[in-house]
Amino acid sequence: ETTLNVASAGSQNMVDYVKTYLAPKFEATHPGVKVNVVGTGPGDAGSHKIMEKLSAQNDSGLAKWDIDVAVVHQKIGGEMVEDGLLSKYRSEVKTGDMVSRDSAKNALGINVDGYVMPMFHSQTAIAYNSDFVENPPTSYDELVQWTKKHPKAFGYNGIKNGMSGVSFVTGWIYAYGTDAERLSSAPYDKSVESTWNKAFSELKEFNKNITFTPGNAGTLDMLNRGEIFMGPVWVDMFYSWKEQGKIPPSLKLSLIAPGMPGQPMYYVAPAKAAHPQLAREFIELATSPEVQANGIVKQFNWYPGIDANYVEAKLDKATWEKLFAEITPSDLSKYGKSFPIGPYFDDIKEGYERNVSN
Amino acid sequence: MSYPQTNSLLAKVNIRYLRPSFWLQCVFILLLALVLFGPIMNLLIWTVTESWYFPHALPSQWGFKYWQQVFNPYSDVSGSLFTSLLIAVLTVVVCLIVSIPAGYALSKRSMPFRIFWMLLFLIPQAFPNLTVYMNIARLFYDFGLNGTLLGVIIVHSVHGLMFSIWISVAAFSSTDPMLERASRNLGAGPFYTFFHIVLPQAAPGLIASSIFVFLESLDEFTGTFFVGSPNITTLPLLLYTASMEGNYQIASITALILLVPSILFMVIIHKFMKPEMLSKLGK
Amino acid sequence: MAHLHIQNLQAGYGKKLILDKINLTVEQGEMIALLGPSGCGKTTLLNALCGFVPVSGGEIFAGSRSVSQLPAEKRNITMVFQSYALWPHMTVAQNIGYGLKVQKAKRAEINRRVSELLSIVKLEGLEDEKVTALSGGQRQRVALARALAIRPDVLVLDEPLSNLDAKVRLSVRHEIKALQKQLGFTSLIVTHDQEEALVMADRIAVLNQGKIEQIGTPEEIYHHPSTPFVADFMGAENHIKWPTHDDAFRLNTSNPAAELDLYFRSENAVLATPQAASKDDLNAGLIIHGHVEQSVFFGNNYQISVRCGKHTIQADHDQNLSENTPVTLSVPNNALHAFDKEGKLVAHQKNHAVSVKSMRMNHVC
Amino acid sequence: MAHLHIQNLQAGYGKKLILDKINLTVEQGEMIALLGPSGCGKTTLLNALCGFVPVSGGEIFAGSRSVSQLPAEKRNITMVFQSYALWPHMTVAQNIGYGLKVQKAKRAEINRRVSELLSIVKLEGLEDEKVTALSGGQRQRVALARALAIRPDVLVLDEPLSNLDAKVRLSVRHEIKALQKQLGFTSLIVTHDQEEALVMADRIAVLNQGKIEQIGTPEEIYHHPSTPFVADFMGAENHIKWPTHDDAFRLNTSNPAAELDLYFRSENAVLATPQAASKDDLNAGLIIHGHVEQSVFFGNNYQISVRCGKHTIQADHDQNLSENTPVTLSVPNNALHAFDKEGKLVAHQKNHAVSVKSMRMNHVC
Amino acid sequence: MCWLLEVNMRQTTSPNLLKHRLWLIVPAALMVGIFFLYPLGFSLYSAITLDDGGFTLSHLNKAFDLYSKDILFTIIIVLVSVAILAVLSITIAALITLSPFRSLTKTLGFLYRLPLFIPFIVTAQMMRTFLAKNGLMNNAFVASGLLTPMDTVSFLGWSGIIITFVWKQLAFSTLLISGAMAALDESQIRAARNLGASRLSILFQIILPQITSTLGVAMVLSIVTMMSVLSVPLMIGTGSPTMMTADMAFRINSYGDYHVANALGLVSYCICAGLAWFYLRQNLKEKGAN
Ligand SMILES: Nc1ncnc2c1ncn2[C@@H]1O[C@H](COP(=O)(O)OP(=O)(O)OP(=O)(O)O)[C@@H](O)[C@H]1O
Ligand SMILES: Nc1ncnc2c1ncn2[C@@H]1O[C@H](COP(=O)(O)OP(=O)(O)OP(=O)(O)O)[C@@H](O)[C@H]1O
Ligand SMILES: [Mg+2]
Ligand SMILES: [Mg+2]
Repeated sequence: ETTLNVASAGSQNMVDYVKTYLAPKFEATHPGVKVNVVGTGPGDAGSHKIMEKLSAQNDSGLAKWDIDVAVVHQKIGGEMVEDGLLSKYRSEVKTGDMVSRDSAKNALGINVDGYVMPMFHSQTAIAYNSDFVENPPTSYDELVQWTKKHPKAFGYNGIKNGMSGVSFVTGWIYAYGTDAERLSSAPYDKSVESTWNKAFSELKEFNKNITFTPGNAGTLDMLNRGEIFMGPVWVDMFYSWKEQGKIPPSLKLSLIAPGMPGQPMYYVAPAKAAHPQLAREFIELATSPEVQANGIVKQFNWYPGIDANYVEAKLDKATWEKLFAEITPSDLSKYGKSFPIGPYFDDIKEGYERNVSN
Repeated sequence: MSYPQTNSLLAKVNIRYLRPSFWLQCVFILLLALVLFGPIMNLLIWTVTESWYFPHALPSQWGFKYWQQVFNPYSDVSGSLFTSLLIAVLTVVVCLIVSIPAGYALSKRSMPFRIFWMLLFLIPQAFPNLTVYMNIARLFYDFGLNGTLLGVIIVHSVHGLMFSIWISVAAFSSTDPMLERASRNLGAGPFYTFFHIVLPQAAPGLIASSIFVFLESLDEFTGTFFVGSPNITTLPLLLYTASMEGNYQIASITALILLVPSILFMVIIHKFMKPEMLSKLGK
Repeated sequence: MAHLHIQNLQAGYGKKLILDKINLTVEQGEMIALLGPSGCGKTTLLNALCGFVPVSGGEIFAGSRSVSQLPAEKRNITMVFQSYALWPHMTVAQNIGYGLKVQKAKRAEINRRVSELLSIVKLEGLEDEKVTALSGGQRQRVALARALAIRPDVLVLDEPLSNLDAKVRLSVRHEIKALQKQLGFTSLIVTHDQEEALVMADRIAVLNQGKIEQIGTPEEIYHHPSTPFVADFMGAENHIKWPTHDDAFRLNTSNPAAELDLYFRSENAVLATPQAASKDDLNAGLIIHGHVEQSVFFGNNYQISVRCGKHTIQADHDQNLSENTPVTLSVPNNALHAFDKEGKLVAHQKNHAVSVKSMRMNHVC
Repeated sequence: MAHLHIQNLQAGYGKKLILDKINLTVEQGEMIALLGPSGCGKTTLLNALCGFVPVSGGEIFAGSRSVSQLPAEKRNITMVFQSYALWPHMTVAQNIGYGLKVQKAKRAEINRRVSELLSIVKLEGLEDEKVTALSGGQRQRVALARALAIRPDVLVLDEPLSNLDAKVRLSVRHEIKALQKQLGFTSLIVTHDQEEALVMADRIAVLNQGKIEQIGTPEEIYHHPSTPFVADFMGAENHIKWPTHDDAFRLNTSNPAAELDLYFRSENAVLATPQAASKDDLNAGLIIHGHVEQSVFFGNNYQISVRCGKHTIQADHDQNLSENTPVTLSVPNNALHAFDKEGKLVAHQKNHAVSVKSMRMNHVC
Repeated sequence: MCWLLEVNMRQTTSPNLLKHRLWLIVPAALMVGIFFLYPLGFSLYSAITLDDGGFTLSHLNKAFDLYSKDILFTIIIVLVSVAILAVLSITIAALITLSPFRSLTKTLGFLYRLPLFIPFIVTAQMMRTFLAKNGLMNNAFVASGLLTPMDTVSFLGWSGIIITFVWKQLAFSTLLISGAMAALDESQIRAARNLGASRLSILFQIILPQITSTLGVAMVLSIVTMMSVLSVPLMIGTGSPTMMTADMAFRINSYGDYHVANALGLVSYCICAGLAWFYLRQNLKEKGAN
């Protein structure tokens, strides 16, 4: 019996999805193959572990590595490509050309074309409790005003406790520093950073009126428990929690101007996977329109990883609409940004550490 | 001369229990109980919660939905529980084997560089190992230890060594050297003396150290991932993901499952330990 | 079975030297008692013999074998510890049988021996008790039994009887002595009971501040102490610094001006009341006049404290005397231990004190 | 200062009852000695008094205050522990001064008292030593000084002198007694040294298996033991079951057929050698013919073991006798403790044994 | 490398090795040496070198520059936790040893061990929902009328971290400390009570001085454990300042910057080793005096 090892970063839902939805499907079509799924923990940390494990194997010169397929965050995906840990497989899978998003080619400024297939796309947005907030802010400016009126009712998790906070801060820089388009494309210019001082000092001011939450899930949790009424969350996580009844139906989403970043999760195949062929077949299955439609969209309300047109065709209208019930497609296309390229991203985080939290 | 008769049992009981210190201590214990039980209650509630949101003081929906999720056929809970236990027990064994001699030697004042040794064994715990595990993993790939039970046990043992050595040093230091003398005097060699006299004296401390090593091992996640996965899956791996991500139900249920062997471990210790040894362990 | 020979032994704790140039030979089958004040180094000496205190100089021979550098378990010198050093995790029987178990004796043999010893030390029925549940005296007996169990060649005992009651002490004392005679083990016993030392030991060594002051048979030590310390320690607790410049004292001596330290026992001080007063005994070396200060019942006699000037003298008497009775004390010459200023023995006579005592009786009746 | 009254006291460990219906009153300023074999419950009794062993029945009164339900620290009954129980982390001075520190005495006052006590127990100069560096006897003296420091109302001492050497023991014994008289504290002392009990105590209580067998003044206990146990325990170690059906024994009694247990002391057995043989003493209650088995030097006399049939009798004698010398022993009527089968005293005479002894002397000289 | 040094020592000082029973330590030392120190060497190396291998202190500088506040915060949190821990566990152990009420001490003896077997991550997770503003604790207070919903405060943040650390480590340190207390000779306590000492002064003057070394072990081990836990600051802590472990994780996960992370690790080890050294020296002094 062959074992296909799949390592998945990200939330428990994702691990469960791979484990209980994808794996049985794959095993059904591949008799004699067992899919072994390992969850490595949520957030960048989970992805990082996968990368470190692979580079350890790379460094010790192993001929065959013990991970065949991995699910990683965008940023780490880029780094793995840079480090030569991945195989360029997209052209070898049938679903390879169904990908249309830019994020499949460019991960924070690194060219990952061919190395990755998005599993789904995720987006940060502001969640609010509609019972208490009637007119949610539609832009960062309005949000700042709102927090002045409702001190401590907005909460986010800083930048060290999860990506939703980082996204919020990135959005802040997009709004008050440099616009998203400039930061999301090469070439990198070190001097740009120096123009953000005002943005950071305003953020520091802003931080006085808000509540800090413990992590991505912490924000949702505090929203759920009525401790805050508004906060940045990952859309996919938001929907999963809502689906499971872990947050009240009164929580709604709003994507504010000038926009907040989002990112995909990538399916990647390590360069020296023990079962490269099976790995490709697995990814092929995972990115097939059927699976994307029934698994990603229908089950979890996540934005599909492949081109929406392929997926929409496989779904009834109601299900498809549900995906855009709170954030309209137009909002999404207007305000759904990508993360800045690596060096700018680091500048933002380090600037925050230096100027805001220190 | 006549003496007041206060022989009635009731009177005695009253004298004892009317003292303010009794009530003071009762209150302290009650408070402690609340502090200790509160979070545990919280954990228990979460295991049977289906949804719980503001402004409900208690879950708005109770149920066993998440139990089914934990015990679904794809997540091999019992298997990984067994692996976790096996690893924990073997880790305890390894730690005891290396730390008993070391602890004994270090308990002697005459040991050269005693402080140096003690600090050495502190390192695996004191140096945040996040950054080290990558190098360990690389080393283990070289040794072919990755993905093996042995590799995981080694990582856990190194990690637990601090507890086992430091506590056994304390345990051995508190044994009475006269008892050792008496045994040597009757013709027993150092080894015989060690096993028949010193070790039983230090046993309570050693058992305490095993408990901590056991727990460390059950708690360990990062090392297991780097060295063990994907071949070796332990329960904390599951727990870690769920917990970090705010999936309270799954985390609580997993925690509850993890508590079962821990409590069993405690019960076994109770059973096989002589009572006066346990009294040293502290009641 | 071997004799024990200690040569120029030096030992101590750290840099603190406790024992200095100890020379002592215990013949095969002999029992020597070590007597000495508390803290003089008796326990330290035994520890050095057993290998628990490092020897910093000199040699120890058991037979012809030098053992001073051997590890404790190879020395074959068994000790009864002053603090018992029983193993709290074992029962009484396990404690006693341990030495045999070490020797890999058969279980039945161990059991037999253990119950034999339990009956010797009168602890029958307690074999399955934990030693922590025993009384002080019971513990001491267990410690004794444990050391006796392996029939050691050289046995050293550190105050083995100090916590036993009179009755058991007599029988255990007797038992040790009998065993020692029977098995002929060489042994060294530390005791602070003078009677115990006299009865049990073939010879007595008196230790003072880490040095041996005198070695000799019980009779020698008792009757012919060679230093003031030994005299005092062996019960000659009455001490007079001569000359006293006091008319109440009279000393028959060839050189009345010499400065002397006089020691004598209360039992040798013959006490005469005015009623019973006779002419002064010619034998008497020292004659003292005084008044009864206190009279204490001692069982077979009374101990009378006699006040003479600034001295208080103890004397034994067969009757209770009321306070302030005027009395005359006379100490025969041969019961008087006189030392010069350097602590050297002066004019000592070889007659045994016992005969002196019987003479005293003549006066009394 | 208060008297101590123990009423129907019952105490034990867990379900094991050690003390049963103890009744004892220690008058104010009185010192009572508790004598009893090892394991009879002496320490347990003291522990019950101090509040360390729960009282399961009966009452303890210090003065008119019932203390049996008070916590230990409120009882004001201070104890000198058998195992010293010194605090190893403190120096000698700190150990001794602790009780005063607890009472919030001034530092200077504490220092003064500590040095006073150090000189009493002869430990001057050791105040800054850790107690772990002391010898056994030194530790015991520290323990004693610690208990004396706070001038307790009731002092209980658990074998306070057992580890001291003869010399120090005498002086500490004397010191305790003097202090007790001076300060007038009520005290209870456990000892297994009969002489100590006789000398120190105003009254003696003999304990056997958790029960008090006899209470009385030293003279009463010594001369008139009321049970075979007390007779035996107080040194009448020669025991003969009458009738012996042996011609070597002769008993002058009105009823020679009665079954009796006879006890007498070695010091009361008058020993006559054939040379010195005179006609049988009329006073003699018991006459025994036998042979010398062993003769042991005892300091002021020899203890002779005499073999008569299946009995071995101990007798004191002033001379050493060689083995197998035929001898005649006679025990005066008034030194013979005779008990019937129920352990009841029979035909006891009130003369003091001491006078008997002086009679013996007549024979000798 | 340390373990090399150690092997060296074995060759050059073999009589010493036998005499002082150094060989008894060798297996443990080798284990730590090969399986931790050696890989750690790479980490330490990266803390003080540039990517191209040149020596530098810039990583350490950066660590202090960016995270000095967090380092201080970590030290304070750990010291405060350990102080509370010491007080609480001594109180519990003392009650168990000294309380005259057997039934109470039995209950207490059972109670305090409850958290012993609950892993850190579970504790953190429990506390996150328990201590929150509308968590079970505040809800219970509100329900029982002790607080109004307006007065509730969230303990997430520094206080929550301390509470969680204390809650989790309490069983551990109490177990060690009450064990040491139980091992003391009963008659020593009796002797003190006998002289009229109250239970409190017995605790401070008789018991505590004799268990300082155990107390020290318990506290050092607790400090080290707290310093190395990641889940608690991540789940209970909110934003800044935060514990050093969180910074390290952030440094790696977010920047892939092992240099500064390792520099922080070095700082963290130095803090632990400093505290441990303080204890060990104290301990050695004490023993030397005996
Ligand atoms: N472990 C030790 N460290 C330092 N000094 C010690 C140690 N043990 C004993 N001493 C000192 O050595 C001296 C001799 O002690 P030792 O125990 O040999 O006396 P001892 O003759 O047995 O007295 P005792 O009759 O009271 O038992 C004493 O002054 C004591 O203070
Ligand atoms: N902690 C205990 N638990 C159970 N039994 C005990 C305990 N301590 C003593 N005993 C038992 O109680 C009885 C009386 O003991 P105790 O210590 O009072 O004797 P003692 O008269 O002081 O003897 P000694 O003269 O030998 O000190 C003994 O039989 C002993 O075995
Ligand atoms: Mg001694
Ligand atoms: Mg006793």
